[in-house]
Amino acid sequence: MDDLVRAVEATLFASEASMSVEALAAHLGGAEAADVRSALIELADHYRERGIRLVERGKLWHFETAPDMAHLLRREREQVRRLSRAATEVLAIIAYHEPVSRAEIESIRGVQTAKGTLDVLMEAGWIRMAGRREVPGRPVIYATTTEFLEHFGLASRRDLPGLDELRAAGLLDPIDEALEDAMHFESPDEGDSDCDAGAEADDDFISDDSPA
Amino acid sequence: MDDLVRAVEATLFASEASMSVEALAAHLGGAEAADVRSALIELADHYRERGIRLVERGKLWHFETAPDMAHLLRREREQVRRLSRAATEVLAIIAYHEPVSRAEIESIRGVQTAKGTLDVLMEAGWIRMAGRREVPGRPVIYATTTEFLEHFGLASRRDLPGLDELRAAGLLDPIDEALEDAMHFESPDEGDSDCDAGAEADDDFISDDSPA
Amino acid sequence: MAGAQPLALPLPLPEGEEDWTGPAADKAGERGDDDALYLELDGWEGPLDLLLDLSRRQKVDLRQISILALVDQYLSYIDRAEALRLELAADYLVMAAWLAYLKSALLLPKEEQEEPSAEELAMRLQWRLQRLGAMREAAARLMARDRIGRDIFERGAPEGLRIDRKNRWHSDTFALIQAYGQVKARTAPRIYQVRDRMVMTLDSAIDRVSAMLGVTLEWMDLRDFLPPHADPSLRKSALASSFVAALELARLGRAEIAQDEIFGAMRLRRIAR
Repeated sequence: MDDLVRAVEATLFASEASMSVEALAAHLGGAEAADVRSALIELADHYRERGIRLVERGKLWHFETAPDMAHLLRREREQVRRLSRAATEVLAIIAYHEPVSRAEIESIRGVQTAKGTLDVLMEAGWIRMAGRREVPGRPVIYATTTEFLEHFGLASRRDLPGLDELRAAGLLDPIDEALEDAMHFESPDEGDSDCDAGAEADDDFISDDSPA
Repeated sequence: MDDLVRAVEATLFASEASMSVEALAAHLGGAEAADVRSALIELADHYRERGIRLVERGKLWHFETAPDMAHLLRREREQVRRLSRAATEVLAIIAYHEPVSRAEIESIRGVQTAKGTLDVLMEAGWIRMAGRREVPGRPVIYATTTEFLEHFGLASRRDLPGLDELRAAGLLDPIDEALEDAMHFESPDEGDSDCDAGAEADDDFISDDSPA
Repeated sequence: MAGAQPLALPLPLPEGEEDWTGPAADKAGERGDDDALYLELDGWEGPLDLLLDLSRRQKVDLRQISILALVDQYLSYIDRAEALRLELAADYLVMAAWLAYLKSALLLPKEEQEEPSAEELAMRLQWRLQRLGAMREAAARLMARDRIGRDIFERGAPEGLRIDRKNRWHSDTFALIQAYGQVKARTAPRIYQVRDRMVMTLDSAIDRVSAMLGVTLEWMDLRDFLPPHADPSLRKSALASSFVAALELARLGRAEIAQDEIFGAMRLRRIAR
C-alpha cells in the first residue's frame, strides 16, 4: 500500500476536523496536491462498501460512518438541535437561494422572521453573513456554511435535494423586488422590516463578499 | 463485506472509548460474542498494513494510528524569526558584561526587561544561567553560550569590538530615538517591546537584585 | 392598516410562537364540524402559510388550484374565526381584504379591469404559494437527510493533530554590536552646556539708573538709560532690568515714574531730597 495513501488515511483518521486537500498536503510536509487528491480518491473507493466512508463536504474531507449503520448507532441522547418550523424553512430558503437578505426571506415566507430564528441558525454554524447587498439600505445577506454541507451530508450546494427541478420550474429565480412592485404586490421593504432586526444593526460587519 | 463486520467497524469508529467484545455484542443488538470476536479479527487483519490499526488493549478494542505514522500526529514546524531590538540589546549587554544579573542588565539598558526577552534568548540557545551572584537575594546571572559564538561567527568574546572601536565606527553617536523607533520593525508578538515599561505588567518578575 | 391600499399585500407581522410540531391544538376543546382548521389559528406562520395549507386541501397541483375557491375558503375561515371571537392578527385581516378585492376584480368583465389585471395578480399569488410550498418541502427533505450526530458519526475519539511551532532565532553580529552602541549612547551621561548670554543684572541696572538720575532733575525717557550701541539681546535684557530698577527706585522713594498713555513712553525723574 502506497505510503502517501496510508499517511492521508492516518491523518484524516486522527484529525478532529475535516481537512482540505491543501491542508493535508501541508500537513504531510508539502506533498503534491494532485497526489493527495488521487490518494483521497483511492481511499474513498476503498471505503465505499465498508462500515465507514471517506467523504468530501464543501472541499473538506472526513471519515464518517456509513448511512445504513444509522439504526445501530443512533444515540440515545439527542445530539442534533431540534429546529422550529420557521427555522427549518428559513434555512431551506437560504440554502436554495443564497445569498439572500432577510427581506427576501420574508418575501418568500410572507411573514416577518423573528430575530431569534437567524440567530439559532448562526449559532448552529449553518449560516453566516456573506456581506451586504449593494442596494439602498445595504442589507446583510446570508449564505450557508461548510458545516451546513457537512451536517446534512452534501458534497456541495449542487447536491441539495430537488435543486435542479426547482430551478427549472423558476421557483429559485432571484426574488425580483422590482417585479413584485410592478405587480403592485408589495413586498416587505428592506428598510421597514428591520425595525426589530437586531442583526441588521451590525454596523461594523465588513462586507467580504460581493453579492452575485 | 459481512454486515456484522461493517457494524463492528462503524461502532468502534464512532465510539468515544475502547470497547470490549461483550459491549460490542450488546450494542449490536445481542450479536453472538463469538461472531463479534471473529469480526474483530477479520478487521484487525484488514487494517494490519494500513495507516490505521485495530488493536486490542486489555480486552478493549479501538482504532489508532499506525505506529510508523505517529510522527504525523505531532509535527514540528520551524519558523525563522529575527531577534527584536530589545532582545538584541539584552544579548549584547550579556555578551559585553557577562556574567550579569537581570537587574544589572536593566541598569545598563536604562529600561526594564520583560521576562519574555530572556526566555527568547534562552530558547535561541544563546544565553544560559551561569549560577547566582553571591549578594543579597542571590540573583541568577547570565552568560553567553558556545552556540552564541557560533551563530555570530565569533572565535571568542574578545572578538567583540571595544568601546573605542564602536566610537570610531560612529556607533556611539547619540541617535534620535523617536526616529529609531519609527524605523524599527519589532515583531509585535514577541511580547518584549519593553521600551515602554508597560510590558512589565509581568507580575512574576521579582526585583531580586539591587543594581550595582 | 385600515387605510392600506387594497392591492397591497399586507406587510408581514412578527411570527408567533414557533413550533415544529405544527398548528397548535385546540385549547378550548371545541372542534369544528368539517375540520379543525379555524381553531388552529396560532399554528399558522402568517396568511400566506394559511393560504398554502388551504390550497393543499384542494388536493390538486398548486399550479391548478382555483383561486376563487381559495379566496372563498380563506374568507370563510376568517369569518368563522371572527364568529368565535378569536383574536385575529391584523395581517390576516388585511389579506382577507385584499383577497376580497381580488375576488371582485376576478368577477369583473375583463375590459373593465385595471392594469395589472386580476388574472395576473391571481397568477402571482399562485406563484408565491408554489414558491413557499417548494421551500417547505425542501426544508422537510433537508431535515430528513442522514445527519451528522444523529444518523452518521464522525470518529468518536480522534487522536488530534498537533503542530508544534518551533522558533529558530536569527540575528547577526552587526545588529548585536549596533545594539550595544545604542544602549551605550542612550545611557551615557550627558553634560549640558548653556551658552553665556550678555545680560544686565538688576544690581547693575539700579546702579546705572540711579547714577544717571543723579545728573539731572528733568524727566528722562526710560530708553535713554539703556547702554547705546548694545547688541539687541543685551538691549532687551537691559530694558527689563532698567524697568525693574525704576520700579525699585520709585518704591524706595528716590524716583517718580510717569506714563502719559498706555504703551506710551515711560519717564523717570529724581525726587529731590
